[in-house]
Amino acid sequence: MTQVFLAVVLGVLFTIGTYLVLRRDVVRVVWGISIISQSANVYLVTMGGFDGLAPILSGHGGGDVAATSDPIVQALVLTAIVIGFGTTALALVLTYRVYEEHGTIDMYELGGSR
Amino acid sequence: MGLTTPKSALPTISPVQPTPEVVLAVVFLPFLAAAFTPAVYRLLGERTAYFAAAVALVTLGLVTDQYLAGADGTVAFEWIPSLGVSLAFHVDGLALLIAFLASGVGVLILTYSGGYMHGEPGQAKYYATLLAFMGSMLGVALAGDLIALFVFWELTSLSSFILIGHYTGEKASQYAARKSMLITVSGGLFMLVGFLLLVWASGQTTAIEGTTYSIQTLIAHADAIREVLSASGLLVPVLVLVGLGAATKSAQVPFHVWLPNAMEAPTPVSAFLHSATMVKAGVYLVGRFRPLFLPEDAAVLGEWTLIFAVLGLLTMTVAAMLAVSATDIKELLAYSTASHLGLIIAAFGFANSYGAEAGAFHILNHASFKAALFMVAGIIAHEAGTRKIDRLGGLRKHLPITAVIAVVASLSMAGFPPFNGFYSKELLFESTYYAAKHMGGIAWVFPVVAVFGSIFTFLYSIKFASLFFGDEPDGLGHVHRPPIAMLVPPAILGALVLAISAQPNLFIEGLVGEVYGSVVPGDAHSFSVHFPTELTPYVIMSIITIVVGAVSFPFYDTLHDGINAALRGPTRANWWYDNFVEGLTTTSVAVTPKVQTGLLRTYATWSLFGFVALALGGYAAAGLQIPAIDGLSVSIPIVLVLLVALVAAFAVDIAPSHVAGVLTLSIVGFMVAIFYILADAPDLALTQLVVETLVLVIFLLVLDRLPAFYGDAPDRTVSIRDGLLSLAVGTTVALTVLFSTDASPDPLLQRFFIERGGVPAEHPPFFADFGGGSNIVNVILVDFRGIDTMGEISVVVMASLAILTLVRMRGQGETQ
Amino acid sequence: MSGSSGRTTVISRTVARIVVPIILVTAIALLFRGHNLPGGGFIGAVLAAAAFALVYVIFGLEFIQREILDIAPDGSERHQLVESYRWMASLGLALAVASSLAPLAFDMPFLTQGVLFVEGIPIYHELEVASAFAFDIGVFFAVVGGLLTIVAEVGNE
Amino acid sequence: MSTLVIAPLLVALVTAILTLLTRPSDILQRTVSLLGAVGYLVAVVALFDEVILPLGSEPATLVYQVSNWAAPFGISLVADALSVFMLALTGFVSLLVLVYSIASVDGFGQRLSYHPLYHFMVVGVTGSFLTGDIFNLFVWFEVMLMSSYILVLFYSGREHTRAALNYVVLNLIGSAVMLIAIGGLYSTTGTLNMADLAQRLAAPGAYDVALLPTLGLSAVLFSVFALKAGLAPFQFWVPAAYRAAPSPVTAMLAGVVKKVGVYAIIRLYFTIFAAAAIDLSFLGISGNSFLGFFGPVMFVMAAVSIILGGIGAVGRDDVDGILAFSSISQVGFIVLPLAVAATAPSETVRVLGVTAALVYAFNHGLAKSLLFLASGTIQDTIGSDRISDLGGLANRAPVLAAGFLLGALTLIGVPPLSGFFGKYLVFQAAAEAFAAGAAGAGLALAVALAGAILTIAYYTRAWNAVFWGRPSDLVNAALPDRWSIGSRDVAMTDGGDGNLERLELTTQVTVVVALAVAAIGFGIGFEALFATADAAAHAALDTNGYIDAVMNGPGVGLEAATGGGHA
Repeated sequence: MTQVFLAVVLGVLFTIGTYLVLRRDVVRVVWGISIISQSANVYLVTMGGFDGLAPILSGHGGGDVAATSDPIVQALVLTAIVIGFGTTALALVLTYRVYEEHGTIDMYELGGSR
Repeated sequence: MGLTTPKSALPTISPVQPTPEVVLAVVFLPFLAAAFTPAVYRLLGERTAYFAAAVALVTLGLVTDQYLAGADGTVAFEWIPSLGVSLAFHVDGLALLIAFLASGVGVLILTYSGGYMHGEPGQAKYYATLLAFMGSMLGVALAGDLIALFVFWELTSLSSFILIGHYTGEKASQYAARKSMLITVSGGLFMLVGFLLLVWASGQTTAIEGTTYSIQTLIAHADAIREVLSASGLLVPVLVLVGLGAATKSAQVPFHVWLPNAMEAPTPVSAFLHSATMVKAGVYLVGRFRPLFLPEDAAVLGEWTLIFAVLGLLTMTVAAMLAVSATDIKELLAYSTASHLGLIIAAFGFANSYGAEAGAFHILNHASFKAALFMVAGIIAHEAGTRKIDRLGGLRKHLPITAVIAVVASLSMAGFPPFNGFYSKELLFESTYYAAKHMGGIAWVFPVVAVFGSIFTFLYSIKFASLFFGDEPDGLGHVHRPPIAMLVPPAILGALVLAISAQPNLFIEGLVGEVYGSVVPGDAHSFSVHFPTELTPYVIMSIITIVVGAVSFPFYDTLHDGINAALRGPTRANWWYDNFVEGLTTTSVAVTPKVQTGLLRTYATWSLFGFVALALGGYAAAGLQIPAIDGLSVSIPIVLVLLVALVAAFAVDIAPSHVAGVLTLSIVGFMVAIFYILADAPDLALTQLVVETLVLVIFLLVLDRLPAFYGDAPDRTVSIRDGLLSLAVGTTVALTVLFSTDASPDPLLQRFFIERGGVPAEHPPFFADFGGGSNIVNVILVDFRGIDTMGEISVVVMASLAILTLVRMRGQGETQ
Repeated sequence: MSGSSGRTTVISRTVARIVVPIILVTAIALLFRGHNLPGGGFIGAVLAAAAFALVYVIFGLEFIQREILDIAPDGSERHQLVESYRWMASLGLALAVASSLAPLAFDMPFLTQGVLFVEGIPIYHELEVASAFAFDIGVFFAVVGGLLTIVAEVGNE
Repeated sequence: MSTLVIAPLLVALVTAILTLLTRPSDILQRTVSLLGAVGYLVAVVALFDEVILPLGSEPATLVYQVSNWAAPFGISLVADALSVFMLALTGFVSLLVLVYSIASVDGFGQRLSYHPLYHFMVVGVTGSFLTGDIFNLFVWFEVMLMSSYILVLFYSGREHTRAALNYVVLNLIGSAVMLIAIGGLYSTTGTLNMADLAQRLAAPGAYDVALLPTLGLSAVLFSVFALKAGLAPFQFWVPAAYRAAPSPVTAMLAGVVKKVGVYAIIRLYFTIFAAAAIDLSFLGISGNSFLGFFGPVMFVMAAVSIILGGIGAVGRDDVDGILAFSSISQVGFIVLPLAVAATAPSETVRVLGVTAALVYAFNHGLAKSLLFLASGTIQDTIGSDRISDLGGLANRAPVLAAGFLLGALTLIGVPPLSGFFGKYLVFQAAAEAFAAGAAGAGLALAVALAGAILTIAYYTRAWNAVFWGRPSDLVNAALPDRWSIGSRDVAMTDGGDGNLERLELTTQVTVVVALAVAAIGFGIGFEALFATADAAAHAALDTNGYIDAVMNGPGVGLEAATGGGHA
C-alpha cells in the first residue's frame, strides 16, 4: 500500500537534512547527517508496513504471521541505529579535533587549501 | 602457400627450420647478460664494454649460424595458451637482416662505447640497458606473434627512454626521454589496437580456425583477412592504427619531433638506437605487414599506398629540409635519419616490386652509412668539443681517417653513384616512376616529391662531409686523436659501405633478396641491381637531384636560414607537442582546483546530484508511473508524531545557536522513537530513546568546547542552489518511498522468521533449528542474522578506538 | 567541562544516586529477557552506557574514579578508566566471537545457536538455556565498553 | 559445508581481537598481527585451492550458511571464483602492506589502535567479498569504512582531520543512501539474499515482485558502490584521504578497499540484477535488461574518471597527489570494460570485458600499493613528497627507484609486466565490441587511448622530477650517498637509532621490491592470472549457477519448518 504521507515526510526530512549538509558550519553538517540517517531508518521501518502487532510471540510455538509486523526491517534498523551512533560519535569528536587543529569549524575556511 | 615455402629464386638456400634453442638464445642471451651486468661491472669496471661487446658478438654468431643454416620458418613456445598467445619467433630474410643489424652494429657500438664512455657516470646501467635493448630489438626482428612483437616493441621504447635520459641530471635529457616515451609508447598503444582488430578479423574468417596471433598465419590468409576488414569497414582504421605505431617509432612526420631531442643520449646510443636499429622497427613493421595488406596485383592507388607512400615521401622531404636547417651535427643526422626512414616507408608503400626492392636494400644501406656517420659525429664531439656546425671545419687535418669514413658515408647518404645509397635511391625513383605511370594523374606527384626531397638529402650530406674541408673556424680548440676503440667500429662500417657499393648484387643475393621475399606476398623472386648504362627516366631523376643539389650548394646558408625563418610557431611540430604537454599541465593546474575544491559542499553537491540522477534515470528508464494515491494509510498518531518531527527538523535548520539546534535535533530523535512505538517496534523505540540520549550527551560535551555559532549567511544564489538540490534529493526519496511501498512481494522471510523464531511447543534436549526466543527481532539479531551483529559490535568497538586515536595521536603526527 | 563537582547540585546528585542504579538494574534485566521480550544485549548495553554517562555528566570523571573505582585521579592515571572500558569492549567482542566459534567444534556452522532445556529445576521446573545468550552477553560488554570509552574519552578532554 | 569459506573472515576477525587483547606487549601484538596476516593468506590459498584449482576444470561455488539457516533465511557466504579472485589479491597485498606498516607506522600508534583497525579493515573487505546478502554487505561496508575513517585520520593532524571530515561525511551520506536502496529492494522483492533476489527478479510474477522500481533502486545502490570505488562524480574524497592516510593504509585503500566497490558492481549488476528482463526505452538507451541501463551509466562515469583523474594527475606537485589522481583514472579503466561488457554484442565479449576489469583491478592492486609504499618510503627517508623537494633519487636509492619505475610501467602498460595485460584486455574488449559494431565502443577505445596517453604523461613527469634531475638539498641531506639494500651508510633526517632505521628502511624497500617482482611474475606467468580471472568472470556471469548453489545449498530451511521435524 503506498505510503503517501510517509513519502512526503521523508522527502521533507531529506530535503532539510541535505540543506544542512551543504552549510558551512561543521556542526550543522553533522546535524544534517544525523537527520538523514534517522530518516533512512524511518524509511526502512516503513518498508515493513504498519499493519501488525509487535513481533513478539506469546509463549511457545509459531506466531500468527499475518498479524505481526515485519521483524526483519526492525532488526536491520536496530543494527543501523547502533552503527549510526558510532559514526555520529566519530563525526562529533572529529569536529572537535578539526576545531583544535584549525581553530575554525567553518567549512569555507577549512577548504581554503585543498 | 605454406609457412616455409622455399623462395623459388633462391635455390642455393634450402628451407630449414630454425633451431629453437638458438633462436631463443639469440633473444634472451642479451637479457641474461644485462641482468648480470651490474655484477660484471663491479668486477671489470669500464672494461664491461668489452664484456657487452662479446655478448653481442656471440649473438651475432648465433644469428649467422641460423643464416648459414638457411633457417626459414617459425618456432613457437607456449606462453598464454588460454589467449592463443605464444612466444613465436619467425626467421626469414627480413628478420635476419634486422637481427644482423641489431647484433652486428651492437658489437661495433659496444666496442666504440668502451672508448666513448670513458669516465662517464652510470656505466653499469648504461651497458645493461644497451644489452637489454639489443635483446628487445632482436625480439622485434624475430617475433612471429603479434603480442610477442608488441612486447619487444615496447621494451625497445623503454630502453630508449632510459638511455636518452642517461644524463639524469640534465633538463634536456629528461625532456627528450619523456618526449620519446610519450610518442613511441602512445603510438605503440594505437598499434596494439590495430593488432587486436586483426586478431578479431582472424576470428571472423572461416579460412582460419579460431583466432590467431601468428603473423605468418595472417599473411598466409591475407586475402581472407582483407576481405573481412573491408567488409566491416575496418581496413583503413587498421592501417592507420598500425601505421601510427610505425610512424611514431620511425619518427615519421609529424611524430619526428622526438628524434632530434633523443640526441641527448650518449652518441653511441644515437648511432645504435636512433639510426641503425630501434627506429628501423617502424620500417620493419611496415615491411612485415606489407604482404598482408598489399595484394600482389595492386595496380590502383590502394589504401596502403595512399597511407604509406604519402607518409614516407612527406617525411623524406620535410625531414631532409629540416636537416638542412639543423645547426648541430647530431641534429642534422637525426633529421636525416627520419628522412631516410621516410624513404624506406615510401618505398614499401608502392605496390610495384621496385618499391619492395628499394625498401629492402635501403634498410641495409642506411644502417651502414648512418651508424658510421653517427660514430663520426661522436668522434667530432668528443675530440673537438663541439657539435655546432658553424664552429666546425677543416677537421681533415686532425682526423684524417675519420675524414675518409665521413666522406664515403656522406656520399652514400647523398645517393651519389657508385655508392650503395645510390642504388637504393635509384630503385625508389624507379618505383615512384612506375607507380605514377600506372596510376597516372595525381600520382605524378610521387616522383616529383621524391626528387625534391632527394635534393635536400644531397645538400646536407655534402654539408656534413664539408666539415672536414675548408678552413678551421676561429675558436676551434685543439682536436685530439680518437682512441682506437672509437675508430675501428666506424672504419668497419665505412668498409662495409665500400663493399656493398662494389658488389651490391653479392649482398642482394645473400640477404637483401630474401628480405624482398619477406615483404612481398606469395612466392618471391630475387632481384639484382646494375650500374645504369642508359638514360632511363629514373636515371634522369638522379641526375636532376645531383645537378640541382650541386648548383644550389653555394646557397646552403640561405636555405638554412630560410627554413629556420619559416619554422615559427605552428609550422613546427614541436610547437604542437610542447603546447600539448604544457597544455595538459596548465589545464590540470587550472581545472583541478575547480573540481577538487576542498569544499565539502562541492563534493556533496556532485555526489548527491549523482545519486538523484541515477535514481531518477533508473525510474524513468523503466517507464515508471507515479502510483495511484489511496488515502493516508497511516494512523492519526503517526501523522501527528511525524509532523512534530518535521517541525523540529525545520527548527534545527533555523536554530539560532548550537545548543538550541541540538535540543531541537533531539526532539526529532525522540519523535522518531515514538514513531517506532506506534509502528509496533518496541525494541527500536527503546534503543532509539537511549541512543538519542547518549548522542545528546556527547553533542553537549563537544559543543562545550566549540566556538559559539557561525553566522551562516550565505548569499541568495547559494541558498537557492542548495535549496533546489535539497528539494531534488527530497523528491527522489519521496518517489522512492512511493514506488517501493507500492509493492507487496511474497513475504517468505517474514513468515519463516515468525514460524521458526520462537520455541517449538515440544522441545527436544537440544535443538538448533528453531530460533528459541519469543522476541523475533532479538532472535534475528543473535541467530538468523547474527553475523550482522558481529559486524556491528565491531563497528562500536572501532568507534571507541576512533575516539582514542583521534585524541591520543594528537601531536604524534608523521613528518608530513 | 572536566567534571567539577561544584557545578552539580545536591538534588541532582541525590537523583542520580537513586536513578542510576535503577537504570543499571533495568539494563541488566533488558539484557536477560531480551530473547523473549523487548530488550537484548544491545538495548541493555546502550541503557547501561547511558546510565554511566549520566553519572559522568552529573559528577564528573574524578568522582567515578575516586568514589566508585578507587583510582587516584592524578594525571598519570587519567586514562585508566578509559583503559578499563577498553578492556571491557575487547573482552566483550572476544566473548561474542568465541561463543560463535564454539559450534565449529560440534561440526556446525559459525554462529549456530541452540537451546538446551534443563528440566527438573525447583520453582522454574524447566529452564531454557539459549546459547545465543552467551553471544548476547558478549554484545552487551562490547557495546557498553565501546560506548563508555567514547563518553569517557570525550569527557577526559 | 566447508568451513574454509568462512575461514579467511574468521582468521581476520580473531586476529583483530587478539591484537586488541595483546596490546600490553608490543612484540606480542606485532607477532600476532603478522601471524594473523600469514594465516589469512594461508586460508585464502586453501580456499582458492578448493574453488578454482586445478585451473581449467570447472570452478566450484561453495556456500556457507552462517548460523546454519538455509538461504534465503540465514546469511549466506558464497565463495565462487570471483570472490576468491578478489580475496587472493587481498591476502597477498595485505600481508606485504602489514610488513611494511610494522616498519613504517609510528610505534605509539601501532600500540594504540593500528593493528586491530588494520585487521578489521581486512575483515570488512573479506566480508564484502564473501557475503551473499545485501544488508550484510552494508554491515561489512560499515566495518571497512569505520576502520578506514580512523586509519585516514590516524596521525590526527591538520591535514588528516580535514581530509577525514570530508571522507566521513560523504560516506555517511553514502551509508544512508545504501540503506534506502536496501530497504527499497527488500520492499519490492521481499528478500535480502542476493541469490534469492536474482531468482525473484528472473521470475517476478511468481513472487509478486515489483520489477520496475527495482531498476531505480539498483541505480541508487550503484551510486554507493561508485562512491566506494571513487568513480566520478563520487571521486572527491580520494585525493585528500589518500594523502592524509599513512602510506601503508593508502596502499591498502587504493590497492584493495577500492576494489570492493568494483567487486560489488560486478557481483550485483552482472550476477544478480542481470537476471531481470525489462524493456528499456529512455533517452536512446534501449535494451532488455538492467545492464542496458547500466552500460551507458558505467561508460560515462568511467570516461569522466579516466580523463578527470588523468588531467588531475598531470599537474600535481606531490607524489601522493599524482598517485591519488592516477587512482581515480585507473578505476575508470577498470570500469570501462565493464561498460563494454554490459552492452556487449556477444557472450564472448561480455566475458572478455569482465575478465579485463578483473585483471586490471588485480594489477592496479599490486602496482598502486607498490607506488604508494614507494612514495611512503620517500617521505620517511627524505621527509617530503613534494616534487620540488625531490630529485636525483635514481642515483641515491636505485633499488627504490627501480621498484617505482616498475610500478609506474605496470600502470602505463609496458609488457611484459602484468599491467600490460590489463590494458591489453581492456583494449581487446573495446576493440572486439567496436569491430562487432557495438554502439559507443569506438568512443570507449578513444577514451582508453587518451587515458593511456595521460598515464604516460603523468608518470614520466613524476619520474623525471623525483628520480632524475639533480638531487635537492633535502635529498642530499638525507641520502648523501648511494643507498641500496645491504648498503651500510645511510644518514637519516631524524638521526635516532641508526641500526633500527636502516632495518626499517630495508624492510620497506624489500616490500616494494616484492611487489615489483610480483608485477613481473604475473606478467610473464600471465597464463595463471588470466585463467583465474577468466574463471572469475565466468562465475560472475553465471547467474543460474549462483542461484542454484545458494538456494540449494546447506542449512535448515523451510521444509524442516513446515514439516516440524528437528535435525
